[in-house]
Amino acid sequence: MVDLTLEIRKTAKELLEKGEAKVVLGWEKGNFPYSTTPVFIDKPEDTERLIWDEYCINNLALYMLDYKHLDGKVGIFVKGCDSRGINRLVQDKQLDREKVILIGLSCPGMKDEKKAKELGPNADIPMAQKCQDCRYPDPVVYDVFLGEKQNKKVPEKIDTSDVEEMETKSPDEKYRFFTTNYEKCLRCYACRNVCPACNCKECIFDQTATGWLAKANNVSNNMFFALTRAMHVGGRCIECGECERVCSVNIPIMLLNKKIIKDINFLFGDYDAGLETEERLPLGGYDYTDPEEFM
Amino acid sequence: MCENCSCGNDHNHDHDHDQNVLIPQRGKIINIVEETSDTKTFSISTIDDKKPFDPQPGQLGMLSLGNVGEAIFSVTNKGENHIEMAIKAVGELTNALHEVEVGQEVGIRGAYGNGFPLDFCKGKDLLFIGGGIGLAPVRSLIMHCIRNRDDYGKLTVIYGARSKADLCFKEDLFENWPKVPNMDVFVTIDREEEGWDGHVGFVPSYVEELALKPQVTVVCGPPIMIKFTLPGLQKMGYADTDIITTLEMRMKCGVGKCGRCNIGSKYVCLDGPVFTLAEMKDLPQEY
Amino acid sequence: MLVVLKAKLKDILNTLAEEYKVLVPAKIEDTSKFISYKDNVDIILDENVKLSPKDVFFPQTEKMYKMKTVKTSMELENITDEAGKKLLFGVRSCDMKSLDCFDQVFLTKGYIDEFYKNKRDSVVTIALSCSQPMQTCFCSAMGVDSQKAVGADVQAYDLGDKIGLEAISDEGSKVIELIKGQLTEEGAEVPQPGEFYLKVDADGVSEKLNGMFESPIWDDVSKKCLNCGACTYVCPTCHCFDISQEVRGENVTKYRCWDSCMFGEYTQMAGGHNPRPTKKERVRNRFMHKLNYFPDRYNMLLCTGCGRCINVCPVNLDITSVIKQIKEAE
Amino acid sequence: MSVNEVQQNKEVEQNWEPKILVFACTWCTYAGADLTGLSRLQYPPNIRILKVPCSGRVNPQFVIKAFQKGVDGVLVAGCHPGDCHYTSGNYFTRRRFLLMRRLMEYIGMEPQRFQNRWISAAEAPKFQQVITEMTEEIRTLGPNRKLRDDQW
Repeated sequence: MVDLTLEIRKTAKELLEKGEAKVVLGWEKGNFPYSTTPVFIDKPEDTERLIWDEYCINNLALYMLDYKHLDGKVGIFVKGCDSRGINRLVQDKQLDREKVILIGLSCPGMKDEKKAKELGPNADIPMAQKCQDCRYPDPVVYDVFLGEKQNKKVPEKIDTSDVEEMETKSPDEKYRFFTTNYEKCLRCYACRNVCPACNCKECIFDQTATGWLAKANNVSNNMFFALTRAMHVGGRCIECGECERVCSVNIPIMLLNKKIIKDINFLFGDYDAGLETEERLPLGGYDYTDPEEFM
Repeated sequence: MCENCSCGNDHNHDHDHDQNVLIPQRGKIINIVEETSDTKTFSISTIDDKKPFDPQPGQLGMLSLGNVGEAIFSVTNKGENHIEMAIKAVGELTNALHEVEVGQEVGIRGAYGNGFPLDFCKGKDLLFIGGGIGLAPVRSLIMHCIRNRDDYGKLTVIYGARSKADLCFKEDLFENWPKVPNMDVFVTIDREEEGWDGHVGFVPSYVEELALKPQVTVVCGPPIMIKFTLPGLQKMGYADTDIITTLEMRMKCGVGKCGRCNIGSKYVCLDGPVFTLAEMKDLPQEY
Repeated sequence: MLVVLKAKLKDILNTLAEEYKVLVPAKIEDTSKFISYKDNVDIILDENVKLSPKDVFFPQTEKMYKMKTVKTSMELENITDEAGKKLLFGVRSCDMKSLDCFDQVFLTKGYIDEFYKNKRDSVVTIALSCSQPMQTCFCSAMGVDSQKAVGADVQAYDLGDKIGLEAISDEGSKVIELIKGQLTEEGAEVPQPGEFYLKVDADGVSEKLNGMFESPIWDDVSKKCLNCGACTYVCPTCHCFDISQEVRGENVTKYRCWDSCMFGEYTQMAGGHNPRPTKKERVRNRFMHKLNYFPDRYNMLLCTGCGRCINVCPVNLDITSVIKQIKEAE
Repeated sequence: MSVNEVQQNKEVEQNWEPKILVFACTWCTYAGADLTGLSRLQYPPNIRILKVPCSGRVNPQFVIKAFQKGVDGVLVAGCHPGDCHYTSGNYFTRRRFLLMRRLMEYIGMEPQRFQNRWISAAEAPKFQQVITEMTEEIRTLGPNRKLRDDQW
């Protein structure tokens, strides 16, 4: 991996010193060799905290929601997935593109923190699942670019072989699979809160008075949560895999998201969310020629 | 320490240790008084016409409607066989409560919280300042003082609301309390209004206008009223230890377990809701 | 010391299962937690479980009582807990300490939480010492002895290929009595625990926090927080709950369920006011509660150094870093 | 569960009749259902109709909630494409439920339990036919337990 840490610090420092950005979002080293944590730098001297290594896995885009009303610009380091997250927020009119300075970084694929914990410091740590599935390691939008683009050859279409395998099972097998997984769900909402596609001001799952979702944790309520969430991010999911990565009980959440992506591609034409900012979302529009199954 | 049992509580209490504290008693609403357009006073007794519990002035009770929910309210008064709660319709449960009629069965549990410091108040002149529904907790103490009239000095009530129609406990304010010996009642409304010949103005300025001598004062009302009343009182020389108020937080259990009503290390349901200004100054400003 | 080969552990558990409902730490469905012992469960002894045993005493969703509401009437019906003694095998010192915290909350200060008490009284605990801390562990910094748990009925020691057992309470003696025939007496020394990876110095952190409610560190600490509830739900000491009801026509079931101080709705009042409106106030309350408010109220920290929150936090908001930051703050 | 309750549940099972929730757009399908009645066309009494202003009003969570609360099947029905009272509501419906139907099937819900149809105000025989068919399909499948919140 090309060491861009020094360049990152320099760029951030310049942005802050010149007053072009009020704050710069990046990653700093965590307490373990295999951990990093998002960092928010607003003083030039603090830019020394910034790093770039194979564990800078967090998608930073969602933090832009916290800076919606900031008087000034925000500098943010973006990998491929972060940049798609930014596009998504701009597309949803949650973010003014003019107010962010995107510093692009080509992502070699980040390592799996969970595996690193299990295997120990000397092991050969595999790439995180979300990065193995990644099709856009280079940022799709940026203002400044550091390092060199990889222009890595990536699959043209999302790999949905696991979804297809699931589809072949019997209804009861499928139901058993998903319910055993969602029986574990703690409903901590980490998957929702980390998602750059989830940007509702008030989430349906928090409106307890409406009674849509009771706080009681049982498999029926958990499935309500899972399916409703999957539908709500349908067409918005940028496949960054953050939801699955942060799940504290390892639920394969992407199996639901990828199913919807696969069907959108099949039904309404290929669509990768977060590549541009003007087009209508698949579920925010329609076509007279859409498949007709309701006759 | 509690003398009734080995529960380790700081003060005596009358709860029954065989009874699960989180399960309510079966109670019923025996009377409803419409105070204002959005506030009603409910009288509640147990299903066999007993007083659900014997609250000290300022203590709280948890009231529930079976299929809607449960919430905590201050007890505004108690009678031989009932307790009273004045409830403003603001949320799901309170709106539902405003729909019910006399005879409705409810869940009731309590009494929770510390209540007003009666020993401290004994023998002293007392000033009560209330705004809007904020008179509800104060009323429990006023009624206590009236019932035990000889134990307390002069009683003064300063009460205000947005308009005439928003005044709670009108019968007390205009009929009952003025007849109590050695008791003054001052009522004000925010804006001039036809048919009102009383004082017009906000509570904080009325307090300063009246310029009563420093005494033990109980203040309850909307945060904005409290915010502007306190500096006035301090200016007039009222001591922080003499100014008493009640705080409110969201509560679920009422007995210091569920966690959400903490202000610093104090639980409002257990260590409150009554705090003196001196005590509040030691708490984080997070309420 | 009475010892048993780890390879023969299941024999002992089988014996105990005749008397108790035995719960063991096990791998299940790509996570790990305490589950009912059966011959085929995948018991884990080399590390702590990912989900703490708190749900044994304080289930995530717990039915409290039922009501029948017909027109204006409302009848109450109690729900009885399942009968029978439970035995919790292999609880680590950190999780035993968390029960100590729970006891403070649920059993003191004037009110006893009967739901908790019933469960607590029906559980016998066999604590298990740790030979090698996990990377995220820092229990010793929180005053927890990884080799000797507080409040256990039996203390078990990890002796490599064997487990040593020592009765602590009367209940514990009964447990040992049941399995005595399967144990052998051996001279065994309790091994020294391995080094902790995380170096944490929490001395004086509670006192230091007394004047730090308004400190700027809370802005800094909270920025990356997503306000999800992962840390609170895996935490063995977090005990906040909500009370709600499920309505089915006339039948109402009142239940309580875990709640998290990280959620905005947690302190949201009916009138609209929220004393902790943003993540800054919520994060501050969480750490203040753990490190200052709880010690102030119950004279013990509300963190046992189990490291679970460090493990699950999506953004690596690390309590040990927060402690460090507090100590370094002016 | 007490013996009594088990007994009761068995009886419920024996006398079980499919329960189907129909989300009907007020302009077309609801009027169509009305016409079905007026025309004395018989259909099984197993449906409950919930009138919505437009089939586009039906959110995914409406459907899941219905299954949670114990229905055996859900039908979302509205105006034919091109006939929407609000011009385009049903085009959105079509996209949404093309996806959702696949998702429901994917998690193990039998496809017969969640259906979508266009039924106009004039199509009384179609309404009769759709309801009859769907009821029979679900009767064959038996009571639905999937997604049901029955732990209370």
